[in-house]
Amino acid sequence: MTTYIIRRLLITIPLLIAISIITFALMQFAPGSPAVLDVDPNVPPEAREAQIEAMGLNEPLPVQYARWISGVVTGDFGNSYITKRPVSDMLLERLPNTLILMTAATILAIIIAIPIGIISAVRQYTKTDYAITLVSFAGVAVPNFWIGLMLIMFLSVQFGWFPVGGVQTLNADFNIMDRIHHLFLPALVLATADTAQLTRYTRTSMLEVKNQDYIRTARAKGFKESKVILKHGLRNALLPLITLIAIMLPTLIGGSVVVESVFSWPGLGDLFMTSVNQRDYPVIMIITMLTAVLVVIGNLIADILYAIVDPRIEY
Amino acid sequence: MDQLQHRKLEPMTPNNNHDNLGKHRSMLGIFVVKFFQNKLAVLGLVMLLLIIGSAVFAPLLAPHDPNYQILTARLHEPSAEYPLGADQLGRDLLSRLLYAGQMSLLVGFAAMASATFIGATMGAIAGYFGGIIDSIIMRIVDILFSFPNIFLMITLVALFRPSPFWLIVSFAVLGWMSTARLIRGEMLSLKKREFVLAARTLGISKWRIIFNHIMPNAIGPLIVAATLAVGQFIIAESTLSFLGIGISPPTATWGNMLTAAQNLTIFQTAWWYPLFPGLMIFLTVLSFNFVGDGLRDALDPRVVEK
Amino acid sequence: MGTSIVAQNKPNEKIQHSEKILEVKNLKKYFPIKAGVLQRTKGHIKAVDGIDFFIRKGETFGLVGESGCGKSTAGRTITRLYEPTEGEIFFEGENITSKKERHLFNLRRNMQMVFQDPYSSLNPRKTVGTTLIEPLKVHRMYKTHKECREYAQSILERVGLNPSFINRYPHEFSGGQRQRIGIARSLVLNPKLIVGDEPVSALDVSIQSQVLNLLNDLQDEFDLTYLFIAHDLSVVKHFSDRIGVMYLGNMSEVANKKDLYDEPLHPYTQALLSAVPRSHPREVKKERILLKGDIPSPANPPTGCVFHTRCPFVMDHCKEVTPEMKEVRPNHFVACHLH
Amino acid sequence: MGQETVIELKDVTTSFFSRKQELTVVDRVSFSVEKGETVAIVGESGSGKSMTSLSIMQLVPAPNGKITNGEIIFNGEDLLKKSKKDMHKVRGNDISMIFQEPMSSLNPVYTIGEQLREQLMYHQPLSKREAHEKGIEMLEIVGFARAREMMREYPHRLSGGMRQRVMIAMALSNNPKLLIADEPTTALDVTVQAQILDLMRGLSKDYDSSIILITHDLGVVAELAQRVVVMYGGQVVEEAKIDEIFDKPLHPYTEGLLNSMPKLNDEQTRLQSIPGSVPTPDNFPKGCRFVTRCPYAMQVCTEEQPTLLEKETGHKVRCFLHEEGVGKDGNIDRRSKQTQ
Repeated sequence: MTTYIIRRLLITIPLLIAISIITFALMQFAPGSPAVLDVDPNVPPEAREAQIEAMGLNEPLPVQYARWISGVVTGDFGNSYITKRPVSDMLLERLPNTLILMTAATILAIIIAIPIGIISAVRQYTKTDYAITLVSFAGVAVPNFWIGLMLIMFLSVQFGWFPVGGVQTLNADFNIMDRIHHLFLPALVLATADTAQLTRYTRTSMLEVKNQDYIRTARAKGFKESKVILKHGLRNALLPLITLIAIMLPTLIGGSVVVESVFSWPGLGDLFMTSVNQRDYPVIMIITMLTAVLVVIGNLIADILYAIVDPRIEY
Repeated sequence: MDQLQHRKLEPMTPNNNHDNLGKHRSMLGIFVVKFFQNKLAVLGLVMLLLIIGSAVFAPLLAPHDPNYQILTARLHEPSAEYPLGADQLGRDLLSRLLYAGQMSLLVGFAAMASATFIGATMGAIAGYFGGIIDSIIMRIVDILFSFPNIFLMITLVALFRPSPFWLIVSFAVLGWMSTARLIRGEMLSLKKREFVLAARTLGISKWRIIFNHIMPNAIGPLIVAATLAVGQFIIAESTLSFLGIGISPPTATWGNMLTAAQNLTIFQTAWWYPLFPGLMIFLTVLSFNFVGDGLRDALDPRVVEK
Repeated sequence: MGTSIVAQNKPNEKIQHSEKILEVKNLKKYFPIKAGVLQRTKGHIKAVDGIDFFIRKGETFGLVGESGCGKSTAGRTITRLYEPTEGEIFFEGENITSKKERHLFNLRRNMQMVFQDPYSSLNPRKTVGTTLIEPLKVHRMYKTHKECREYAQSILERVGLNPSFINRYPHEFSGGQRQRIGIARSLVLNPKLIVGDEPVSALDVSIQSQVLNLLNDLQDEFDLTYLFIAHDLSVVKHFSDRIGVMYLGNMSEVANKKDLYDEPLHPYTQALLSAVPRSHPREVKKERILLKGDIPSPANPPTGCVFHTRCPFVMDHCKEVTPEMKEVRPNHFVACHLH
Repeated sequence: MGQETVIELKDVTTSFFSRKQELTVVDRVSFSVEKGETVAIVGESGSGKSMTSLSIMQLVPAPNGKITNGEIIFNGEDLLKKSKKDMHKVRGNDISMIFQEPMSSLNPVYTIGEQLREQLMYHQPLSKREAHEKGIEMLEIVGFARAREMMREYPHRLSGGMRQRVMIAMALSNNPKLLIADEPTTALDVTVQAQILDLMRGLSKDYDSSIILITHDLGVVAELAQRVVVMYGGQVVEEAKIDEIFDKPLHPYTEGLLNSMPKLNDEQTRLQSIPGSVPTPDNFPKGCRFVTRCPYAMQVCTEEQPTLLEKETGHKVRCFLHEEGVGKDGNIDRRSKQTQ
């Protein structure tokens, strides 16, 4: 097992290096040389040149990359071109909000999707199954920003049930109920697509398991249908879903950009959009890199978990 | 009884083995019948034809010029003159909605075509040749899959060149990986099927086997994936446009119409305005998914074989 | 075909002196086991680990063994679907072991294969006609499409199918009919040797006998030599002239069918034959030799004689020294230290 | 003949329903099994033999499959009249079943021990410890030398033969009155098959078990069975004691089946075979199901279905050749039939 984890970790390293190179290259090739933007435009051209030289921006790209990446590895993410503050500080302010949102959405997706998916599979070809299938089709097809707008328009603006945006009531003291009140709609919207997707995967997985020979064996042993499904079916059906939760991670992170923008949720996605509009390259680079690293780690955890849970996999 | 003991079963002769087969139906016939038995698929197809038709014939169908502003009609309610109301600049929403469909569908189809082409080629090469070529292609796929798609798309489009063409290029470059994985998987499994081995023992050449024997069997999953991809690209385009980075006004797209509608006053007074563009995206993507799902069932060779 | 059953006793003596159409010498096929970060080869599945045998023109050579013994791999390596790891394959005296794919073109015509699974062995997207005509065109057997089609129809008729089925797709046929199509496909190029890889094991008993009879008839009519791979000992015995018994990638025994069944010399052959269920409830079977344990993994076969872990007559010697194939009686080869 | 009937099927009919049609896969099947007897149901794919066994267990795949008619008398009660709840007490307890695919019939995520204990504790008031000991005992009975260690193993670590032994141990753990074995050796190699057949023969002798053996392999039948039920096209076409089936089969299908089997001790150069292929339930001929492949087919066979008649004591056959009142020309003599 340990060797497997080590081996799996080793595979991850070249992947991370490739990710960092791509991120770096992308920013270098973007029009409007990013470096120049960081230099005060009011100083005379000769002084600017000197400044660029002093910052090492005339050095060959590999050297620049090496400097950047060694900074990233040691936690020095550089400063924002716009705010001039350390990028790491800006991230730390925003990261908790995004993590809260993502965690809430994940929990929501799992507690809704898995039971519903199972019910759908157990009642295959009934009205319940068709209804669930139809709703999950809709959940996959609906654009999340629009769902967000609709919820804000009807539930928040017209009915006044929920706040329009933000993490908490402005200038109020910390209050857990207030936080949850603010969290509910964005988390729900962020969870929509994944809930629908996960429902369909759970259904498929359960249907597949339902036709396995060992389910027939369990029935032949005389077990009640509920025991057959919950004891013998569920565990087998849920195993492949571990990997799916890792697949959900990118959509969750990606979705956070949109949801945070719609709900004015001050998280990483929101920061990313602001930075893109301001061409704040150091921030864009770090966030892009960070999301990719999160995805890679998510996959890593899923793989290792799978290996632990499934007795058939041996290392 | 005694008579029976003496008679022996006769050996089979080739001619009395002519079993009757059922009514002959071609592959296409079976596919069509199965597809049209699927109610959701048919519904999706009908909706899709209506949506595509309305976009194509937008100039004939639109009651107004989509970009003509009438100040007195600002946020006009739905009425005979403005069937779906008017926006904050006094432009007819129905007309804008119809024209917006052109752009969304164009981007969706063009991105699908290019991404499918790249993906299928890469996947076929990786799957058939294997070895080092396979490893390289699949590592590229892994790397690109590590980035949550939208981040790279936003970066590519916003920082480089916000134009419809560049949008399509970015979608193609960032959207081919799942097709590649799919086709590679199909290649790997089909390569081992006995009918491919049989083709090899018959001396049929490698390329002929790939294109004439393997590909026709992989075309089903490819069509399904491509259909579903159009919907995904339409969502991606509208998301980017909504965020203000995709297609910028005055060209109408369903996404950027919603950007303009994201406004407290509109939320309070003109609920129809943000409702319809989103509904169009939703119905379009839903139709593509219904059709894709119907195709998946109808094209599944396992169902035909058993 | 007449209605009477003609006992087609094969001219055994003639076959015994006919030339060797196929000869296999020390054939090995290893599949690499890849593992680790760099997918380096960590070991080998020794699917076929040095087998020797030959087939004479016009005879049927049965290759028999349990699952995982390498019989199918051997068949596929001989037809060069797999690259041989070591050893030599001679077809009509010509060494074909390392011929490049494009030089195999003429060989392909002479050596054909019939596969096990009637479902996966036909391309579901192609009509019977396309399947049969394509090789004729590739090999330029006929000038016009019409001639190809007519020939294909005549072959269909010959394997007992209605020639008008030529435009049908595989899914319209039953398992037995599909197997006939597979046989038709192997016949179109007029080959000399047909390798049958478990051609009847997926079929129902009543269909199995039809197909076996068909193969028998075709052998005389088309002057065919068969390499018949199967796991069912009764079928192999019924169908073959000479038989090779494989165990864990090795050949244990090769003999004429009568010698092999009447006087099996290798302990594995003895166990295998004793395990076959009786064909009549009152049939008195010889003492059943029950083998203990399971077949070892071909990735890590036992040293010495590969059968020593399960052999009832195992000696110390067997654990260290690999027995050589010896002709202990005329035309009766066995690889066992007892002989 | 035994003294005590363990199970009796009367006119059991099972159909599959689709939107368009009803396909009858088990058609009025009747037979019985005596105490200590092994009855083989023989047939090719599509004959309805497996569906018959699933019908006894009431495990016909829902919702499309339904038992539409008949009685299954077990312990003096009709199983088909039992409530769902009562059937749970019968399955795995009074009647158990083993299946063809040992590789997939055990749950991959639970150990052998868990699966054995589970079955014991579900039907018997045993503590976990008692169930564990009993499980070990069962594994020893089916020939595991290191039964205690085997309890901790996961199924994927075992070979096919070992898994089938575990299945047998599980099936026998609650001392069932009837064991249904559905192609128990088909997926196994011949040497392993010999081991399993030996084991089953020994168990049936030692415990006086009643077994329904479902198989397509007449060799397996010859090894184990005392009585044979031959099925074709969802119907019983012949039923007789084992020797009679092999020595003087009455139904042309049985005869054809026996003749198409290659035999190890026989020097025939040509097999006799049955022309054509097995009809599928949506394609059954109107008259006798075997008529399209029968060498003795007569006019009447294409028009009417023969009935299953007891020709000699304990030897039943469904064929017009053996029905009285069928003339040489193959026409039914109506009068004589009516007077019957």
